[in-house]
Amino acid sequence: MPRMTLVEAVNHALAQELERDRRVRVFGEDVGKNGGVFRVTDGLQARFGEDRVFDTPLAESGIIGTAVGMAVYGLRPVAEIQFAGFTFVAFNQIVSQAARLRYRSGGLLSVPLVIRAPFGGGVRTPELHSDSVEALFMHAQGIKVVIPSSPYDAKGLLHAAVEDPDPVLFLEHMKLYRSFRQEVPSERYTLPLGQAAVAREGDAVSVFAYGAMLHVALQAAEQVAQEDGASVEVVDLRTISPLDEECIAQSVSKTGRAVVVHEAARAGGVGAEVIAVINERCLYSLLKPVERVTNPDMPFPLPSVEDTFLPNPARVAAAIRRTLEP
Amino acid sequence: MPRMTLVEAVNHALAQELERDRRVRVFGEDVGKNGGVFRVTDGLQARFGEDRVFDTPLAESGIIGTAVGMAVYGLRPVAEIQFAGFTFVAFNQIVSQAARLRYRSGGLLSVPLVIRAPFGGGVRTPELHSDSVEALFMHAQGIKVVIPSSPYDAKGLLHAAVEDPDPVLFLEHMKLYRSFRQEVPSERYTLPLGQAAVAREGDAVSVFAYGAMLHVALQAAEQVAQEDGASVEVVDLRTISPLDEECIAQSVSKTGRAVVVHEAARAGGVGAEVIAVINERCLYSLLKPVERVTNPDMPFPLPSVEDTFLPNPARVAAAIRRTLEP
Amino acid sequence: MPFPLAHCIHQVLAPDGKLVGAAPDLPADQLFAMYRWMVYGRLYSDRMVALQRQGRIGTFGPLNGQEAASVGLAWPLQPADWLVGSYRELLSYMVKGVSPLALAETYRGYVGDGYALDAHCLPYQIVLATQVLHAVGIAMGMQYDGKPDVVVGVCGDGATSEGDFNEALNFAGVFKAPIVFVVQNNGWAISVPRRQQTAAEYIAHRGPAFGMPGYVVDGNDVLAVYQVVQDAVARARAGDGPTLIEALTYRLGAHTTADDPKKYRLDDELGEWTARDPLPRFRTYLMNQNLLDPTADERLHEAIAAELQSLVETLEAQPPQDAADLFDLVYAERTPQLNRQRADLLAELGRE
Amino acid sequence: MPFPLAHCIHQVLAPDGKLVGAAPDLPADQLFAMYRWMVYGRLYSDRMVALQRQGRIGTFGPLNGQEAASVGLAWPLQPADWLVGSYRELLSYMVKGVSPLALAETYRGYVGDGYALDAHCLPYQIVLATQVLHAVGIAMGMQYDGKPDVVVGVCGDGATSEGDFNEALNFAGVFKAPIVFVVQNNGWAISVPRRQQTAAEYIAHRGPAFGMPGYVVDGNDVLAVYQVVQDAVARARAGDGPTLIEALTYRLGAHTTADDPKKYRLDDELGEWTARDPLPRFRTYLMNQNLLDPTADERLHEAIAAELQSLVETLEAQPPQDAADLFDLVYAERTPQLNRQRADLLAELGRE
Ligand SMILES: Cc1ncc(C[n+]2csc(CCOP(=O)(O)OP(=O)(O)O)c2C)c(N)n1
Ligand SMILES: Cc1ncc(C[n+]2csc(CCOP(=O)(O)OP(=O)(O)O)c2C)c(N)n1
Ligand SMILES: [Mg+2]
Ligand SMILES: [Mg+2]
Repeated sequence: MPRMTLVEAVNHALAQELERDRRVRVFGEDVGKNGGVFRVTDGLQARFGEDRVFDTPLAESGIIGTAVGMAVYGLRPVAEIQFAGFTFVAFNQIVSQAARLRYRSGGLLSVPLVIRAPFGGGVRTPELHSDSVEALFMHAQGIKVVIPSSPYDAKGLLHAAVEDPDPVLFLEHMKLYRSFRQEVPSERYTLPLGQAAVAREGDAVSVFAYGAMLHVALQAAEQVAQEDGASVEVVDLRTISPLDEECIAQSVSKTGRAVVVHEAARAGGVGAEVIAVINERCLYSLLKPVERVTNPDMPFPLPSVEDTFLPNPARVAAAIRRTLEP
Repeated sequence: MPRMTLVEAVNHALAQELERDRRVRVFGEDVGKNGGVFRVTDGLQARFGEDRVFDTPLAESGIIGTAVGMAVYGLRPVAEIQFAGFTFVAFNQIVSQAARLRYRSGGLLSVPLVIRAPFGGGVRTPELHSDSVEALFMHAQGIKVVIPSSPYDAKGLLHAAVEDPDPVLFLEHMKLYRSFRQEVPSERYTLPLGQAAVAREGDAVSVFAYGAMLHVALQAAEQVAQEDGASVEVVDLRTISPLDEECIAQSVSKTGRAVVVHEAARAGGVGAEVIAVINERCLYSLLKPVERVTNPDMPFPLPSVEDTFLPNPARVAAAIRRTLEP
Repeated sequence: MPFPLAHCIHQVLAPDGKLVGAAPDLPADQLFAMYRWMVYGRLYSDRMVALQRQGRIGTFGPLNGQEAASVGLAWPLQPADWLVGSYRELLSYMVKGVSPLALAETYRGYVGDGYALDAHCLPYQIVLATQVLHAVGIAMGMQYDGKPDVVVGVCGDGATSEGDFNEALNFAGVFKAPIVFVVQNNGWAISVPRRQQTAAEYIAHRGPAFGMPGYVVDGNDVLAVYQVVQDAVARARAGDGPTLIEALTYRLGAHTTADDPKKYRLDDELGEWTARDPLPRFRTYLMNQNLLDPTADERLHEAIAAELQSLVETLEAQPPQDAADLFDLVYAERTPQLNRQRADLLAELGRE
Repeated sequence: MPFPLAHCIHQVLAPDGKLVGAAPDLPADQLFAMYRWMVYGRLYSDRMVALQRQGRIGTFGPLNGQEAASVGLAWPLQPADWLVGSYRELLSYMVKGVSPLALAETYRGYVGDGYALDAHCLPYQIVLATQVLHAVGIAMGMQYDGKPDVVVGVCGDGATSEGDFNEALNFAGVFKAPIVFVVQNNGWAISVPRRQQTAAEYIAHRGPAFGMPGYVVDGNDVLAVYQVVQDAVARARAGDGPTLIEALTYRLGAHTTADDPKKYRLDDELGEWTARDPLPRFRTYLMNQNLLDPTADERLHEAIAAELQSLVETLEAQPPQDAADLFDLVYAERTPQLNRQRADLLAELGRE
């Protein structure tokens, strides 16, 4: 099996979708000849032509608005927004238009659109490039939000996203683009949207994370396991909307303790919803307050102090230990 | 003391601000001669002139973007977005620009901007007019979110919002615009942003609500009090961001039971954050899962079935009773 | 500029119905059908306003005064073509094939049961100007499929101030998409007059600025609108790219049933435009051409009134919208969350 | 159209430095100061790129090739005027009075400690085109205060495709705001060439379409840019409203240090534009006018290099950004949440 980075896995999946289905078109700013500012779409235009893979004018609302039209018409657009923070320029087109057209048309129209966008900290981008936006789109209804934490998941989830009849926001963590390789099948396979995955089994405490934070959580889990002998479960949420409530509830019912990790600000973040799910589904199993390890309630930190603010293994380990206190 | 509707209270507050401070300018779509589609700005242009109160071209990003410029320049813009759902067209200007300029400028610039927008269900508007958007702006950082539930609060909070050095999203519930009158002092007074208010004292269960839902919660509380003899506390959150965590924690520490009511969809809503606050601050006092009474995870309901979906006193009462079960 | 703006305002019929340009080559039955739709639009709108007054439907935006523009812009379209507009385009939607009953249902607050799909329209848009981008996307889809089909994308004068309108023009220009943009410039965006909407003399100037021709047409002249849109549609079909057309018209009624134009509009202006009402203008023309006489006109009005009466009866005889259905409109498949929330609601309604 | 587009591309100096138009009436010391800033911009940019290569600062977008446009557009501005632009306007910002050190600090990832305020600039913008609306708002503020001040709002050719750019033009036109829009058309938006950005021949055509004059100027000719901006500034100051100016220039370097233009750009084009480099052009002119000689030029380069050396030393001698400070930048007063979160962080860092 080939070993791929996340960039390669996404590139590979896009190529397979373009090959498999004439209706698939990949477009956005700089995705053509340049192959994307992270090279995610490298080589695709040369291989599939300018009709299938093309650059648009520099206008995010225009990208999503025309993509909605193409999707309604019967195509399977895969649009790139160059950085997730720029989805805000297209917020109305995503939240009120793409996500709602099924509802607005009484169920007859659908918008099978995938919006890909890089996000995430740890790579010292200029301001506004690293922001986590997933919680905003979790609160919007009619769109799914997917965040892979590995090349293998990225490929399987992206294939599923393209196949999905509803709009999917597919967020790719920049830190993970090239940080490691993994065996990824060349064949097309799908991983179901809406399902979390237990990344590490344990029975003393559940840690919920996604994207690059999954790896931070795993490191913290390993550390606590080694140093304290505690058995830590780590759950990769993978799909942020709709959340896999069943998996969350099962894990916490077993462990009775939980930590949620994300890079986004705390107030109104995904962590809050995970806590609400725990509250609703297994409060009586909960032995200690759920810990949130997140950015403070402020914009994404400036590059020079990113490392101080981003959740790191030590901070997550400390939170795990707090939940383990008697 | 004059008795005012919420519309009159807001109109009165705007007039006083215009009178008091030359830097205040009121603008938006149809706020001039027409006096706003809800007559909130009625008479202000005639009284203060077209320089102070004026119509803009039909472009929400333009309204907020130019307002940011005016605020930086030293004015105190009060911009109206005709319906809160249309803030999405200006999402980038609100969330990445207005809310962040203090941060981006190292604290030297500020954006004393008030964005007023009507929202809320129960008045059978066309689609996309009634949506609750507060949770999205709660997750954004650097902007405050205020929702008054009464004419008295509306005036005091609006004066405070105009005075505030940071951007404030001031959401006015359409159902409350003319639903009741209240004695409102003619003099200018401010109510502090960031503080919730106990609207009804009780010690058996805490109900958290805001806007029109405050009144639904109060009715439900009365009903449960009368029928079950339970002492229900109702808290008006008033400011959604930053939440008054202290007040939430105090109330639940006392009652041990809680219900949150809002019109917005459940996933990632304000209810989730309230639950997270309870989890963090007083989990050990909590005797039963916090109940969320909200819209299902779908767009705001069509007018013909609004009544079926909007939280009503019976539904809130049922939730209160579930928390009171032993 | 490569595309000069046609400086004159294209006109075929003077306000008094006299021919002042070359009439399009349309057979009598089509001319009559055009007229029938214009009358239908007027009576439909009046009926809806009356229903709203009685609390039988929700807020409604009258169409009166814009019938010529709406009928003229929809007329050149074939079934496979698409038409995308706002709440003010109900009449052009009907001409394109959308059921008047289905449109009325949306004003009763029902799910708009796919009303627009067969006719190749999108649900009429509420968030101004956003639909014009969807229209461009559809046109890009047709182009990709190598189809000779076209899209007409419509919005109001106010909507042209939105970023999306301009992004749409720009995308269409860059991709040479087979689309015709029609701006229904009815002089007002609620209470804001056209001159406060933009400092340009004509909105059509935006065409050349984005690399496409721009035309101004008398929007109360159904034949003129038909001609200029028909030409633009032909160009788009031939692969010659997009066109922007500004139709000068007037909203004779209120913005919506919730609006009171007396707050902002002078009677003079209304009087002026009433004199340019598209209906009498076209009626006089048809009568001058012996294609219509007062008796036939009366019969037409009666027939439409009867049609509308039965439409309203059907509308009101319908069972109420089932709230449970809404849970199936969020995603293709209900999420576990929606399943649970649906079950809760049904239980509460005693319908488990 | 009321405002015809100036069809010719305004030019004062030919690429070889020969005078082909009427030179502006600027004293020798000002001409020399312009040249000094152009050299400063080039050397500053080169130094920053070098620092980035060594990992000493973050991603940087070189300014090379656009020095004439940047200096020319900033030159007409008075201290009370505002200048608002993107990451590509560092040089015009410096001309306007922003400290080169403060700008460099932002590339080290520090809080941009109010660098822009004294000079009346906004923090350089990252979200393309959004700043142009802020610029219009500032101009509307000046107008409201009855001040004779003006704003110059700058963005790139790519940014003109954003809705915000068009909304900004439209607002400025409607309110007759005292603003001059300058589009630095450097031919590319990262890898997307100008012709794929819009189908219009010139972006300046957008001016008349929004009710203001539009001009095209040779952006590598500092005197021509100065003149056309100066004229527009004078009009704005006099209350005659906004102007759109398109400066034709070229980005000689990569989009940023993270970009490789070889992926998308032909060497030919780069060669052509290198021949039009604004620096030698102006240098030749000054030498022809006996305002500069090779020795003075060499001394100038050395002086600037020394200045930059000490700037870098100061930059790197600074204490690291204190994370705790960031908590005070969200609101005027820390919220209780931020207080708690700050205390937690300090405790964790052992700094209680
Ligand atoms: C994005 C957005 N902003 C504001 C509104 C509220 N609104 C509804 S209609 C209208 C005026 C529209 O004017 P115009 O585009 O000229 O269309 P007309 O109603 O005249 O046909 C406004 C401001 C809206 N629906 N969408
Ligand atoms: C809204 C937005 N979309 C995308 C980007 C990413 N991006 C940064 S620079 C750039 C190209 C800008 O081109 P142009 O406006 O011509 O300016 P130039 O860099 O050539 O000076 C892009 C796409 C961004 N910063 N903001
Ligand atoms: Mg209009
Ligand atoms: Mg450029």
